Amino acid sequence: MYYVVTIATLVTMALALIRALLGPSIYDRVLAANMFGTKTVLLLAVIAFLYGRPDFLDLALAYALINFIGVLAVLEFIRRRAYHQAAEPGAGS
Amino acid sequence: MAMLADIASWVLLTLGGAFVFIGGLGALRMPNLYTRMHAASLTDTMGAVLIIAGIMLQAGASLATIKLAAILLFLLLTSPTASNALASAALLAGQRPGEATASSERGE
Amino acid sequence: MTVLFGVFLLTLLVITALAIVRTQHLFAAVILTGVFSLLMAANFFLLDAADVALTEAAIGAGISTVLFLSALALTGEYERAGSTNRLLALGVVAVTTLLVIYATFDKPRFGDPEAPVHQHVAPWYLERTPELIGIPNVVTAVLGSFRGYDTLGEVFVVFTAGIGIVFLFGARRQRKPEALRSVIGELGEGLRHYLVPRVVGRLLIPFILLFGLYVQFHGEYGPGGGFQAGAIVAAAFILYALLEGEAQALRVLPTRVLTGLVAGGALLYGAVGVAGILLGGNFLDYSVLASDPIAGQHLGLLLIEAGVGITVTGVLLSVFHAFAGRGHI
Amino acid sequence: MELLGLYHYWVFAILLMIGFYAVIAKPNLIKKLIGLSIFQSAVFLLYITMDKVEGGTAPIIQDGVVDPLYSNPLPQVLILTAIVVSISTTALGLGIVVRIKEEYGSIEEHEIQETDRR
Repeated sequence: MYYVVTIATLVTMALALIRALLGPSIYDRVLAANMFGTKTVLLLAVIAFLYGRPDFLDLALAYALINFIGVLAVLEFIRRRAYHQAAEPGAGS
Repeated sequence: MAMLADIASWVLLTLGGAFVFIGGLGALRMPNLYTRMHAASLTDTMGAVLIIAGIMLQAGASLATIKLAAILLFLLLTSPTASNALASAALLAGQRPGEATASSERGE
Repeated sequence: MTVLFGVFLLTLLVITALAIVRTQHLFAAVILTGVFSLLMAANFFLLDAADVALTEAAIGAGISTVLFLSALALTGEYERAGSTNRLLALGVVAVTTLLVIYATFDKPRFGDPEAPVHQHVAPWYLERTPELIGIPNVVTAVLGSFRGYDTLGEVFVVFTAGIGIVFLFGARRQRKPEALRSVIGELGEGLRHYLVPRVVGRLLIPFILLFGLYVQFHGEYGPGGGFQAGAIVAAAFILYALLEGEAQALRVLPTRVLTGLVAGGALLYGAVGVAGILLGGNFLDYSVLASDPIAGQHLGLLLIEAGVGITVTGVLLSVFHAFAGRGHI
Repeated sequence: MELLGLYHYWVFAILLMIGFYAVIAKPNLIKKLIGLSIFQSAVFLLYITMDKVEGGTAPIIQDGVVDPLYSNPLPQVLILTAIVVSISTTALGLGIVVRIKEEYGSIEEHEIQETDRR
């Protein structure tokens, strides 16, 4: 039964990857990467049970806790870039 | 009783898999960034809730169930936050909702 | 069936790597590197390497993206078109790929229990760990005790890299764009005005720290240990710095403390080794640390893992502050 | 299945060379570092592939399992430390690139060489 979920998650990961490759904007890629992260959490949780080693859920927990830091870093990057562009037009890109 | 839990968990897992897949399809096919974000958030919340609830039924009362509950709680906190942060970033950089996403990258 | 999952994930890995190299937008390349790291971790997990997967997760999920983005903020987002001698490079790469693939035909098949790598030392480690070290996680036992010298070396490499960054960025930056002066206050305040990330982030920081400590001290029984815990704790402080601004984070953990952590962890590791000599054993022999050899091993492992965790946290945070402080203050 | 027995090693070879291509052909220094980290990941993959034993499980000893089969812990130890070392050394490389940008005003290989020739 876990196989159905695993396959659905893997296919969704592939779809997210296609979105990450297509873009078109950088935010689509970040969105896809973030979605990919959540799918990885689900995949790791399911596979821990598929392997019969539920004590390995720590891994999924780690991703669930810290995977969003990357997106916050993107927001901070964009925010700082906006200030730079306001301060010195034409620079920064 | 055990069989009932099994059937319930199968239903939850299958439904979760379906939600995840539909969300992924939406994230690929929707016309612009904000609608794609909407589709992706579906997989992050509904899909995750269903799948993890399904596994929890399989795990029964054990440490694993508590860990799964923690994973679910943190996922439900972090992924909408990430979506919010991403939407803020896109808006700040001048992506307007309601129009097809223009490439903000040079040379592609 | 799980082998097929692995094959699928590996194929995605190759596609991602190709896309990373092809794109000229370095920002996009960094985001795709995040996807690459997720795929790597999933593959490691499928290949039974839970500890390695946890390390990749701890490093790849937040820290490496943050570091690359800070570097991009200081250098520029785009690479120039055109490469040097593209055809020659492609030729060299194609020939070498074929050579390496040709060489793989001599390798034992995937998962073959008769492979030479499984015949030497590894069975001994698996067999003797319960009786000599008395902990379930063989990876931690090999890391901390059987191959303690190795790990000491690795800790000093991490330490040296941290010192190197601090020296590189030690020189004060003179040129500061005049126009930026007026907004420096707002620039340095992080995501303070973004309510949702701030509230949720502040809520999660204690849990991330708690999880870090769990990984640190549960490393003898499940996947985890000093390397992973150090990265997770560093991620918590980096999250704080993103939310509240870098200056505020430096008020919580000043540079002096960070330098102390970098040196202190490595020193603690070395000191445990020296203590072994003083108590009449060999360098990094923990059996003599307590009256009972197994209790001694436990104590030694606990201390050296703590040393590793402290150094890794210190180095990663020093590096982050070096980059973040370079651009905007 | 026999055909898939070497797939992991082929992926290793291809990843290795994708990383290598980025290092030798791309003039941008950050791109070179990204290529280098792909190269490193390929090596990690090679080691971890070797540790797998058919039907085995992760080398964390379980109580009450009859005749357990564990994968090889040794490659995992080597790679576990190597991952943390790789992020530290990559950070050092990024630091050097940032300093180059500050001194030369560019991180493109030929522009740096141009500046040096002057």
